[in-house]
Amino acid sequence: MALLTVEGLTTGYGEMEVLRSLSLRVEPGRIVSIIGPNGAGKSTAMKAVFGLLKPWQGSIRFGDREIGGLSPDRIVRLGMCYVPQTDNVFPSLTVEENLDMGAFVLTGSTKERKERVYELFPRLAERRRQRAGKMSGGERQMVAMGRALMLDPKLLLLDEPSAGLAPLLVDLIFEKVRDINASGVAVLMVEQNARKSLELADHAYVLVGGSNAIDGAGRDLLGDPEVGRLYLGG
Amino acid sequence: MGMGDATLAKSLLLALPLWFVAARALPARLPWFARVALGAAAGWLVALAVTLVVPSGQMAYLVSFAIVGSIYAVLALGLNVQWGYTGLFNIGIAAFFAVGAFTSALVTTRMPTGAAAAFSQQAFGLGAPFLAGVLAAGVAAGVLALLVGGPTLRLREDYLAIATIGIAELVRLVFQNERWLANGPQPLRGIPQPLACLVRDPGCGWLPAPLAALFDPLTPRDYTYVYLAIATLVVIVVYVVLERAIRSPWGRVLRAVREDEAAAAMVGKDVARVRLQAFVVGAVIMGFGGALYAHYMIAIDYTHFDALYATFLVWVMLMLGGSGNNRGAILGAFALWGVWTGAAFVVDLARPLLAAISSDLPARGPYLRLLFIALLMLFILLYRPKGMIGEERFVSRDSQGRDG
Amino acid sequence: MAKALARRAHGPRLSARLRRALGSRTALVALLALLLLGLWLLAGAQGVTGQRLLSLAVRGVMLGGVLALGAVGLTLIFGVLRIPNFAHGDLMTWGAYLALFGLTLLPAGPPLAPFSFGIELLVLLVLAAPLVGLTGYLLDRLVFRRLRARRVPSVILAMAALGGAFLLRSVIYLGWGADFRNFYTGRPRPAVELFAGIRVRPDQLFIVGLALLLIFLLYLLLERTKMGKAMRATADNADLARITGIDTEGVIRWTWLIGGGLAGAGGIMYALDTQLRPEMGWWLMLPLFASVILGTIGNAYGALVGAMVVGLVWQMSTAFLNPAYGPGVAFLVLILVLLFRPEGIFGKPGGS
Amino acid sequence: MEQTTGKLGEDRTGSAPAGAPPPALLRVEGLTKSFGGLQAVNHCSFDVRAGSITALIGPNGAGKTTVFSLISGFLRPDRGRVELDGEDLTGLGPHQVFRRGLCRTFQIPREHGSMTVLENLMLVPPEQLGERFWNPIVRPRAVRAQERAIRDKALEVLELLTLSHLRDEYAANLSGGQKKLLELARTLMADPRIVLLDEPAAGVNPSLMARIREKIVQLNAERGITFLLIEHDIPLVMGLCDPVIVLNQGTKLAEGPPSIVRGDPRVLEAYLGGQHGAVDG
Repeated sequence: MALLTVEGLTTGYGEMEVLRSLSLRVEPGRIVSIIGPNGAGKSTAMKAVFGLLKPWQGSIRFGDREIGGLSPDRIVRLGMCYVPQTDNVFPSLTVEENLDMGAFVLTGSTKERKERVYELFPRLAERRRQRAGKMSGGERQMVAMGRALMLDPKLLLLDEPSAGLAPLLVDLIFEKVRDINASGVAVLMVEQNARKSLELADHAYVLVGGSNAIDGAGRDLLGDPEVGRLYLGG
Repeated sequence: MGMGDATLAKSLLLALPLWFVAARALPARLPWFARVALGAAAGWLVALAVTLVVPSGQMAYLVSFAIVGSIYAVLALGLNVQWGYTGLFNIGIAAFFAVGAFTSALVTTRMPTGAAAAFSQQAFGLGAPFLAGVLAAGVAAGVLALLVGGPTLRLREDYLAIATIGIAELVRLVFQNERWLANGPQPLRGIPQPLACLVRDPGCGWLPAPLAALFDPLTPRDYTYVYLAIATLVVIVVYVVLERAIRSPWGRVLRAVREDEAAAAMVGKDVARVRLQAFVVGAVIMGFGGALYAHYMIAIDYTHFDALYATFLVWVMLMLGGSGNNRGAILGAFALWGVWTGAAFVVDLARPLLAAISSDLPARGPYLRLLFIALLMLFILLYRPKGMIGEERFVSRDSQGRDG
Repeated sequence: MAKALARRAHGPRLSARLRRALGSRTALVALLALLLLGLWLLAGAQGVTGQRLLSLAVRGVMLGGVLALGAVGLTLIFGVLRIPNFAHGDLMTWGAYLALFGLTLLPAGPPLAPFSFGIELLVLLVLAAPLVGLTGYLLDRLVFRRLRARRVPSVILAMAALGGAFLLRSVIYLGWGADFRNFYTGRPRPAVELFAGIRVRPDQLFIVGLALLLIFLLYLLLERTKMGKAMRATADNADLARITGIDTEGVIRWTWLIGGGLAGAGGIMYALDTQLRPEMGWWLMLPLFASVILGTIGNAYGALVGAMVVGLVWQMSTAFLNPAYGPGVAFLVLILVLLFRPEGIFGKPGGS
Repeated sequence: MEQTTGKLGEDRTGSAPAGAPPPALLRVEGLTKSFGGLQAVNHCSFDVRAGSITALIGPNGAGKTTVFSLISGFLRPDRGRVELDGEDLTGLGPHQVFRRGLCRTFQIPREHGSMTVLENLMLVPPEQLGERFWNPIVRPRAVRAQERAIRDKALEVLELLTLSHLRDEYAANLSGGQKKLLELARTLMADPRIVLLDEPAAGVNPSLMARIREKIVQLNAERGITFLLIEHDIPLVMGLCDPVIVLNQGTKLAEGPPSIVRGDPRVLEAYLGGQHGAVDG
């Protein structure tokens, strides 16, 4: 059974409709990528899945539970975590405290989970006492991802994890996404870096104008000239 | 001198505000001169009826009620420019009110001489006429607003609130402690009453004989009628000027800045300057209110300008009437002042009940009013943020496309 | 050389650079130091002895301690809940009067020499401070929460706080009248020599000690407990806190309980050092906000530093100025900060 | 390169020989801005030719809107310089930039919803007599005369943009596309030299889009207004703009006529994600 099933989702801001009848699926343990030209509604789709926008129409199911209209803090408890594109760390908290916040809903010791995150991101282990606000963009992204992993989510939502990063760091971040996935977490990500994310994704959706244009295995889409055409508009 | 003669003079003095209200209330399709004439007639008839019917003791009470109501209306109109039209959170109204009052007092009184000089000190006393005092009050309050608004209006909005609390406190401290300035903790006395000659015996020399004869029956006890006419005239002038300004491009810019600062900047408006202008205009009006207060009280001291009476009540008045609406500001001022004074009667009636609860309570009964007003303010915020008549939606005067 | 010139041509305008330089943290700290030095020199020029100035400085630290109790709570509520809490001063007053009320119920014990108060005041401190916190939380439940749900701008919250302030004050007027009162009437409060001829009352030492203790406890709470970290996280970024799954309701509750509780304790201490008046807290509001803005909104340690600076400037100014102007001097500090560095000592330039 | 700015640049604008390429009206040099560790704009330099309709395109997060905000004074650059017709605009506030003839619009229209369409336009002209508090009272006639003149101009602009039927409608009640037109209309009230449009086509239906496009061409041809526009609708950009400037990672990646830019492999690479593409080919 699919982990996440979105069917016929329509939503937007105020009166402006951004998503039109969007449908997508994420199977357990897979990496799914959403790509598409600017303004296609990629980030909006992510926000709607995570309950930051109320769906106007359509359904969002997590496992067998309908989550359309649930608030983000409820969704977090069901095992879905979200890493926003910007402002995704608590700058005045240390790395370690940022991770603690990720585990806020848990009671009891979180030491083991923290160690697992540090294992995944050794760089954070070195800087665990440093304030997140003083870190570079790439390190912040790792802090944010690490914090989301503290809950052992079944599904991790990443909104443009590579945005604004230097090329070397982009590679590093994508490597981390692969590692996270290898530990059994399904990933749904929105990326502007289509090529990189297609290399990584098991399955990808190309969004144009708020609806699905094409989808397929990441590798297949990589060679598909249609994708480039959708970006630069014929 | 018979009673009837005084009635005529009193009713004429009362007719002024009623005339204005009646002329405004008449349908707009009547030509303006008809409205003025009909309004004058209606206003005077009502005034005459009231003076004849209401016993003079109660009448005196009503008149002084209306004077204070008018002073509060001026303050509320000033606050409406700042908050209602521009969104500036000024919780130091007391500062501009006090500066206005003391400035007008200093400008119009004379330096104490002889024995009085030993008890009463003041920095200067120009003995200037009332109008000069009012103007000076406005200027002084405006300059103060410039000094406070300059550094704070470009910052986030709550900083202005903090700075205005600060200036209100500083102004109070200065008038409390600086004896040389305005007699310090002791009241500054002898503030002249404008047009007092109307009720005094030799009469006003400059008045034409028939008019002088008309006012002749008035005694010094009737002075409040004269002052009510002056106070309501100030309210009317401020109201008319503000209505005109608010419907002009000035008001348009104010509304634009309040609604969306970035969009106003996008079309080239200097947001900080517009705000400062509105803040100063509001403060000038509050200064006028202060002058009006000083000449009514005759003696003033720093305790008159505390945050409760001079700031908090004004806020509740504007919110009750409806911010962003000049008529609402005036209505709110009179309504709340009515509630405030009316509550005194209720508290009086409840005295035995209060005494039954605690022997201290009857003496503190008046504070029940404060409790009530504070609850009223929270109630308005939570359940009726638009106040009694709400914000007025209008377009500036020449912005209607139809007749273009 | 040519390159350097060209670079200069590319740089921001002189006025902008000047503003940036004046707005730096160093400049603000230097400015405050200059202000203190200026006060010192001015006092010296008026023939005030060094000993008296030192003694004023010690008193300034004590006043700073009381202010810090209020300012720390105010900055937490400001930072975490975005409420410019104009009722904070009155919450301090409320604490003092609650303690006064308790004194009429509890049997008065002998003074704990050398202090002027008995054990009962300490008991009341422990009882009244949380009650003040609860009052704040109640106000939040009844008023602020509904306004938040309507997503009103922060000025409306400020206005509601103003209403809350007058509500509290009316209750105090009704309960105790407008007169000045003391916790203990007629008890001698002799001063003792601290060092080098500097004399203070033991009560004042107690106040500083308690303030430091409470702030240390707050430090432990903010740095060591999960709820404390969650409060800091919410102050950093409330939206992110929500989507991370932080219990925002709990954060709100604890912020009020702690902020209000500290205010209550501060009010009791202030009343112990001076007197009880229904307006006492209202007049403290300006120094409190000056401390908070100087120390950067939302930064509890900044508020402590700010309160100390304000307390020092306030006391030092009394060397040559009518002591009544203390709060007015706080206004001067506030205006200086707003003019040169509105984000405060610990803030990031450009951040609100 | 760096040394050629100061005097030399001015000379160039002052005495351009006939036949030479038209001078740059807007010049952006080394613009840099970062937000909390994130470099939004990074040593970005480009020129906008007087009389051109220039497009600024690039993938999401390339820094286009930030560049607009830096040029129009809504943000202060960390470094760099903006010049309009040789005059330094760096560090000026938005209203000062506006008065020098540079207007911008926002991606999401920022109309004044509680004012009518006509009022929205009448708000725009700078230095209005009636904007000073005392003038409506002291000089009512002069104010009214000026108001009428401004209203006539506003009605003319509305006519031009075929919005006349909406003049007394509250701006909040307009459709998304109409709001975009209103934004354009507002800039026209100021007789701008250059207009910066942030995504004029976003959220606009095709027929209205055709009209906006037609108006841009017309204003450019008839009134000589220079346009710089951010747009995601690539076909629109290709048909309307010349040259096209491509931004990526906060800096200029490519510039040229649309057909050439479109064929540039680096551009496709930027859109599809390979910042490497630009570096290692």
